[in-house]
Amino acid sequence: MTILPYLLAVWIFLVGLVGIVTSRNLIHLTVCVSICQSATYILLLAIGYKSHGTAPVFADIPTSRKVVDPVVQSLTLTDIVVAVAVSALLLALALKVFEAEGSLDPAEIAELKG
Amino acid sequence: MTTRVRLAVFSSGLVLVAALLVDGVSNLPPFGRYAGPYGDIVARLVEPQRHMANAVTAVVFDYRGFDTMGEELILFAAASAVALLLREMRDHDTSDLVEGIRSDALRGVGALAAIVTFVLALQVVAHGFITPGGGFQGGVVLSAAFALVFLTNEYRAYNRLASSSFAEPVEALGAGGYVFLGLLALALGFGFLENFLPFGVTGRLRSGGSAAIVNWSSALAVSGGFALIFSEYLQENVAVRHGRVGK
Amino acid sequence: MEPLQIVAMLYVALGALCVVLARDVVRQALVFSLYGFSLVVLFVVFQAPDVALSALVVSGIAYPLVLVGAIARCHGQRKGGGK
Amino acid sequence: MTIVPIVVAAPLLTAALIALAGKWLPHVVADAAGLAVTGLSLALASVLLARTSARLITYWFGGWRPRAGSFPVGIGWAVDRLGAGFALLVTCLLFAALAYSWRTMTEEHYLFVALLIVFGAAMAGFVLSGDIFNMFVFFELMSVAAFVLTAYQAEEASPLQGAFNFAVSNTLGAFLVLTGIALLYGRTGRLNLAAIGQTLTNQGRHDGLVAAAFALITCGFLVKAALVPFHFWLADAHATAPAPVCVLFSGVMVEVGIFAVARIYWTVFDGVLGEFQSPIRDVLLGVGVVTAVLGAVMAGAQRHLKRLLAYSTIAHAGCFMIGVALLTPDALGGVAAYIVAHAFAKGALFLCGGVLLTRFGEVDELLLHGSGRALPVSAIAWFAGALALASPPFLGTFTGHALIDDTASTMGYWWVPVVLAFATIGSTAAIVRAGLRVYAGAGDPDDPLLADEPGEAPPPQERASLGLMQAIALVLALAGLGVGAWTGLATRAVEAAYTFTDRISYAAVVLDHRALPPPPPETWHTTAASVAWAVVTLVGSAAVGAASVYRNRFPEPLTRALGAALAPLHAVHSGNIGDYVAWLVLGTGIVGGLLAVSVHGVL
Repeated sequence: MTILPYLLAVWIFLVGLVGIVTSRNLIHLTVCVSICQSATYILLLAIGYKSHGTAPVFADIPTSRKVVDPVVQSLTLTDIVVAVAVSALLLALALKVFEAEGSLDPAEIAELKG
Repeated sequence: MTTRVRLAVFSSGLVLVAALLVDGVSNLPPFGRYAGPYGDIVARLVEPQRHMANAVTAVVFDYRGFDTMGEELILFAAASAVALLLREMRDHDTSDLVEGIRSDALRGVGALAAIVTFVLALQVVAHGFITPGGGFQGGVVLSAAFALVFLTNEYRAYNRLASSSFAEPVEALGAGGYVFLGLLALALGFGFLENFLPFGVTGRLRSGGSAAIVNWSSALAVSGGFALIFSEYLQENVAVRHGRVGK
Repeated sequence: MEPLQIVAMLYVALGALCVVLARDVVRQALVFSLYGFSLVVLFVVFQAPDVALSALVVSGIAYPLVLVGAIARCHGQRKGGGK
Repeated sequence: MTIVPIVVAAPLLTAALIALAGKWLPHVVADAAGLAVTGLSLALASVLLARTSARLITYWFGGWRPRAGSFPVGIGWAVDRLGAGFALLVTCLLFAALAYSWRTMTEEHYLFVALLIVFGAAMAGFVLSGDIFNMFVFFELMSVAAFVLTAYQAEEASPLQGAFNFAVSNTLGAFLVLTGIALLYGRTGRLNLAAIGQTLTNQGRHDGLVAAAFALITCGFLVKAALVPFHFWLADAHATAPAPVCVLFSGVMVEVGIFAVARIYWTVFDGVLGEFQSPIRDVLLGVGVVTAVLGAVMAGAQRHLKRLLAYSTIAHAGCFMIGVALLTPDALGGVAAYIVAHAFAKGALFLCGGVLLTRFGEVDELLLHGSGRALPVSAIAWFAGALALASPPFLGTFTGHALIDDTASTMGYWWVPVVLAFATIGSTAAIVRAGLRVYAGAGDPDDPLLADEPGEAPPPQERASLGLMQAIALVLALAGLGVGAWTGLATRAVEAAYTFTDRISYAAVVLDHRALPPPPPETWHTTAASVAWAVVTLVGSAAVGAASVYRNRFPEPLTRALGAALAPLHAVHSGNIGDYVAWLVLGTGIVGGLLAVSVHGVL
C-alpha cells in the first residue's frame, strides 16, 4: 500500500510503452510518448510527498508548518515544459513524414524504405 | 521484422523492465515519508533567505534558476524547430489568406475573452512568488489569449498579432533575456543568475528581487514560444485549405 | 494515504490505458485531455498546486491546440487531395 | 572562476539574438556571429583546459556556493580536465561545421545557425555539469536541437522517418535517465553528483533501488551512445541529417553518451557499487563487444556513404565502451585520446560525403563509381581520414587503441585487442573500399553484398564554396592523424582520467573546497604488442578494403553465404519505430536485469 503511487508511475510508463510499440499512427504514437513522460511527473511528486504536509506555499501558513518537498515540484515543472516542447516537435516531424510519404503508419513508411 | 517477432521481443523486454522498475521503487521510502534533506532545507531557508512565499517558484527562478534557463532554451529550440520544419513545407507566405468568423457578436465576445485571458495571465505571472503560478503557467495562458484572437476573429488580425513575425522575436527576446540576466549578474560582480536586487517583503507583489525579472522574462519566452508553435500549426492548416503546401 | 488520493490515482491509471487504447487520433486527443485533467486532480491532492496549474494550462490549452492542428493538417490534406 | 558559465551562456545568448534579428539581417551576419561566438567559446574552453591541469574548477550558479561541508542548495559545475577537453573538442567541431555551412543560401538559414550553436552549447554544458538534474536539462536541450537539425533540409526525401525514430528513441532514453534520477533523489535527497555519491557510499545499501537507478541511467545514456541494441536510430538519423550536422553527431554527440556513463559511474556509483566492479565490467564489456562487431559487419554492407560512416561510428562507439568498461583510469585515458582522433577523422569523412552530395547530388558508392576523380583534395582527405581510423603505428587512433589494448591485456582480457582489431579492420575496410570505388574508380561498380536499393537523393546544389568545404575536410583529416602522433596527448589524457575517476577527491573539492591531490605522474610507453596490433589493423584494413571492391568476383557460394548471414541483420534494421522501441525495451531489460542481478543477486 505504501508504494502504490510508485507502482502507478511504473504502470503508466509500461502502458505508454505498449502504446508506442503497437501504434499504427505517428500522432497516436506521440501522445503515447507523452503518457510515458507523465509517469515521471507522478514518480517525482510521489517521492517528495509527506503525509499531512501542505503545499510549500507560505502565503497563508506559518513557515514552521510541515510542507511537501518543493524541489521535486520544481523538477516536475521543468519536466512538463520539456514534455510539451518535445511533443510539439515530434508532431511537426510526424507532419513532415506525412508530407514526404503520404502516410502516418510507421509500418507502411518503413516498407517504402525497403 | 514481422509483428509477431516484434511483440515477442517487446513482451520479454517489458517483463524484465517491469521487474527492474518494481524492484527499484519498492525500495523507496514509503509514500508520504519523504526523508529529505534537499526539500526540507529549501523550505526552511526560503523565507528568511529570499523573502519569497512560494517555495516552488523560489526553487524554479532562484535556487535552481539555471535549470529553468535550460528549460526556456529547450522551448526556444523546439518552437524554432517547429517554425523551421513547417515553413519548409509551405511554398508561399500565407499572410495574405483571410479566414475566420464573420459574426460581429462572436467577434465581440472573442475580443472580450481575449482581454480577460490576457489580464488573468498577467495576474498569474505577477503573483508567482506569492501564490501558485509564475512565468510558465502565465505564459501559456498569455499565448492562449493570442489563440483566442485567432479563433474568434479573422486570420489576418491574428496574423498581425501572433504570426511568426511577432511571436518569434518575443520568444527569442524572452529566452535571450533570461541568459542576458545571468550574464548581467556576472558583469555586476555577482554569480551567474544570482539574485542581486533587494528581496522586498514576503507576500508583496514586489518581492523576489531580480528573480522577479527572470520570472517575467520566462513568461515572455513561454508566451512567445507557444504563440509561435500555435501560429505555425494554424498557418499550416490555412495553407492546406488553400492548397498552398508541397513543393 | 487519503481516500481522495486513491480515487485520483485510479482515475489516472485507467485514463492512461484509455488514451493508449483509443486508436482513432481524434478520439484519442479528447481522451488525452481528460487524462490531463485527472492528472491535475492528482497533483492537487499531492499538494502540488504549481504543478497542477501547469498541467491545467498544458492539457487545457497547449496540447489540444497543437494536437488538433496536427490532426487537422493531415485530415485536410487527405480530403483535399493535396498530395 | 567567472569564465566557466560564459563558455555556454555566450553562445546561447548569441543564438537567441540571431533568432531575434536574423530575419532582417543578411545571412552573412548570422554566419559571422555564429563563427565569432564559437571562436570565443573555443578560446575560453582552451583556457579552462589549461587551468585544469592541476585542479578541479567548481562554479556555483546563482551565487549558491555552499560553505565547506554544508548542503549544496544550488546547481554546481565541476570542470575537470576531461570535461574541459571534451568541451574544447565540441567547440572545434562546431567551428568546422559552421565554417562548412558558411553562406548556405536558404530562407531560414539563420534559424539553422542558431540551433547549431544551441546544440554545441548544450553538449558543452552537459559535460561540464556537476548536478544530475542539470545534466538532464542539457541532455534534453541537446536532443531537441539535434532532432530538428536532422530533419531540416533533409538530404534525402526518404526516409524522413529517420528523424522521427531518432527523436522517439532518444526521448525514451531521457525518460529512463530521469526515472533513475528520481530513484536516486528518493534515496539520497540530493542532486549534486558528489553529494549523491558520498551519501550512497555512506549508506552502503546496494539494493534493488541502487541497481535499478544505475541500470536505468546507464541504459538511457547508452541510447545516446548508440550501443547495441539501442543503436537503431543512429544510421537513420545520419542518413537524413546534413553533412556538417553528422560531423557533430558522430564526432561528439554519440561520445557524450559514453562520457555520461563514465561520469555517472565514477562520481555516483563507484563508491556504493565498488565491490561489484567485476560483474559490472563484464556486462558493459559485453555490450561494447557486440556493438563493435555488429557495427563493423554492417558497415561492410552499406553502399550509402553516410550510412556506411554511421555504422563505422557504431563500431567505434563499441570500442569506446570497451575502454570505459575496463573501469580503470588508463583505459579511460585511452578512450579520451581515441575519441579526439576519431572525431576529427570521422568529421573529415562526413564532410567529404557532403562535398560529393553537393557536387553530384548523390552519396551512393556504386553510382558514384569513379566520379570522385574530379575532387582530388576530397580524395586525399578521405584516405587520410581512413588512415587515421585504421590505427596505424603512431598516428590517428593509435594511442587510444594502444592504451586500451595494453590495459586489457594486463588485466587478463587478452581478447580485447582482437575485438578492437576486428572492429577497426571491418569498419575501416568499408571506408577504404568506398574510397577506392568513388575516388579511384577501382574495382567493379557492382557488389553482391551491398543492399540493393539506393536512397533517393536531391539534385546537386550550386555552391561557390566547394573549395572551402574540401579544405575544411582536409584540415580535419590531418588533425585526426596528427593528434595520434602527439604522444603527450595520451599521457595527459591518462592523468586527466586519474582525476576523473577519483571519486573521493572529486567530492572533497566540490563539497569541502579542498585542493585536488596531484595525479600520479604518467609516462606513456608504447609496447611492442600495441605496435604489432597497429600494423595488423593497418595492413588488414588496406587489404580487406582493396579486396572488397572485387566482391562480385568472389566465388558465388561464398557471397551467397555471406548474403544469407547478413539478411537477418538487414531485416532487424527495419526503419520501423515500433521495432526500435521493442529492442530498446529488451535491451534495457537485459542490461538492467544483468546489472541488477550482479549487484544484489536474483530477485
